[in-house]
Amino acid sequence: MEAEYQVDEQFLFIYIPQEVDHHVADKIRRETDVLLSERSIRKIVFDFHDTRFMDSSGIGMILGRVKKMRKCGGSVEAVGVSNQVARIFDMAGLPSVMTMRQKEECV
Amino acid sequence: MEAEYQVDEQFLFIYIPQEVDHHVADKIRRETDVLLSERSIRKIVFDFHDTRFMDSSGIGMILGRVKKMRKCGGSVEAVGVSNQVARIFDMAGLPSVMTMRQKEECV
Amino acid sequence: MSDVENYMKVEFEGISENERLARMLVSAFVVTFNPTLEELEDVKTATSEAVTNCIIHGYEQLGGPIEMTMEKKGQELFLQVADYGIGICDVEKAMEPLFTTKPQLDRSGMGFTFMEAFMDEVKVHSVKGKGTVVHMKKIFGSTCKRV
Amino acid sequence: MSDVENYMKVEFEGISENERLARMLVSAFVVTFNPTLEELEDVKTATSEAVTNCIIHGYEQLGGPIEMTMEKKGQELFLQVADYGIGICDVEKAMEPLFTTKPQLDRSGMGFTFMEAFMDEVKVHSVKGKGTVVHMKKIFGSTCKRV
Ligand SMILES: Nc1ncnc2c1ncn2[C@@H]1O[C@H](COP(=O)(O)OP(=O)(O)O)[C@@H](O)[C@H]1O
Ligand SMILES: Nc1ncnc2c1ncn2[C@@H]1O[C@H](COP(=O)(O)OP(=O)(O)O)[C@@H](O)[C@H]1O
Repeated sequence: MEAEYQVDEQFLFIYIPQEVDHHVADKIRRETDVLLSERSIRKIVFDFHDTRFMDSSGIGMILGRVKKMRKCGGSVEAVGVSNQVARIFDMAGLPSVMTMRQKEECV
Repeated sequence: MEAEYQVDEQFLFIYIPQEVDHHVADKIRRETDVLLSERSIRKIVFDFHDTRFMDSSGIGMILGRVKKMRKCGGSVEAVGVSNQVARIFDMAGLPSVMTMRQKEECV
Repeated sequence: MSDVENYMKVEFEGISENERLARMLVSAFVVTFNPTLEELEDVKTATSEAVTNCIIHGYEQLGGPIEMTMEKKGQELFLQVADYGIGICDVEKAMEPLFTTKPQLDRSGMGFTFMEAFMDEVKVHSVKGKGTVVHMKKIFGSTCKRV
Repeated sequence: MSDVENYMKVEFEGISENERLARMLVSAFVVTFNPTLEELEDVKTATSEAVTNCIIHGYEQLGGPIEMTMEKKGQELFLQVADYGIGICDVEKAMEPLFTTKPQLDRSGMGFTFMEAFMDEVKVHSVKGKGTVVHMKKIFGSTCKRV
């Protein structure tokens, strides 16, 4: 239920847990912003491989990081997005402000 | 969530579902008694391989069948009993009125 | 209520389909205690017994509201299960192992015995014609195990 | 209430830890509808949005009681989520996509939009200084899908 973080050169990889609601999104927001202030990060990669639930609080947290990274010329990407989470991304228009790669799923 | 029944000669095999509470036990009680009235059964084998929850309603249902079978000289056996269910069986003293075989479990 | 960290009050219809619902509710609340599998099973079993009693005995299978209250204080769970049914005349007698007033329904008379075995405290308040409340307490992560 | 087959009323503390609890409660109730995975996700998401709003907006993260009511009538679920918090001045404005009064908390303003997308009906009653009730309805197994 905890996010995990890995910094590799100018990349910050964030492994998102199974469920992202306001409680979880708020924690990721705070932890990420500490890392962003301490290290010189140019790109955040949110890894959604484990995630099967996300609501609008997750959207807000991601959009906030997109804005922040843009200010310093950086960018944000989401990988391993399930169909479930993709439909939330799509409804919020996220694919127009960031790269999103879906998980390969058997239908 | 449904029990399954199989009659083989004078044996009645009852495959007990994952959870046995009053709701489920009552259904098994009714279905079993219909079978007992229609077929000449000498032994009931309750198969608990799938069962991970049982409360005192399950105990009552089994004890009721034990009494019924004894009246006509028949018997009752329980197989595939998990540790979880066995502790309920033991506390109710079931092993003294019927054969109980535990499931092999890795501890 | 100042030392209560979290609580949940639930009311639902006293029908046998909801025995499973009651176990799911208590499981959802109890995960915050980080319970062992055995502790979780203990609380689920005790809940199942208390709720079943409201349905079968309290309301004699005619339905009625069941109230469950859960409170977390540190590692202690306070669980109450209440009905507004027929009540119990002699609580002491009712709590004896194997005692049941509904043998025709294949009741084992082990409900209260299981509640007492699986919880750290069980108290019953009942008023004839008014209803019954079962108060239970469970201490999680306690080192003293029942024998 | 005569055509209500089953119901559940819950009250719990408005803290963010309980957002997950709320989803578990609604899931436990909704299984009796025999929902598709997507229907279950829809209701969980809408519940999460409504409960989060009580916590962040209604009580401004200071806590307070949240009430959820679920009713099953045939294949229809009636779900209500209520708080006794600050209330909403202009409900119509609040329900617009992207509108939020808490941008500093990285809110997306998509909460009501998601509730409307995932449920068949959403109605909001709010009184300034008194609190907010969100009434939602979901029809299970309906053939008409949203576009
Ligand atoms: N909620 C209740 N309302 C009325 N009577 C009750 C209630 N709970 C228990 N009782 C009485 O106490 C007796 C013993 O209960 P219990 O130990 O759970 O065994 P059982 O349910 O198998 O009868 C019941 O048979 C019933 O007479
Ligand atoms: N329960 C509530 N109590 C008070 N205000 C609320 C409540 N729910 C929503 N609101 C108001 O409606 C606005 C829009 O809500 P919503 O669409 O869920 O977006 P968000 O939660 O991202 O702000 C909120 O910013 C808030 O001003």
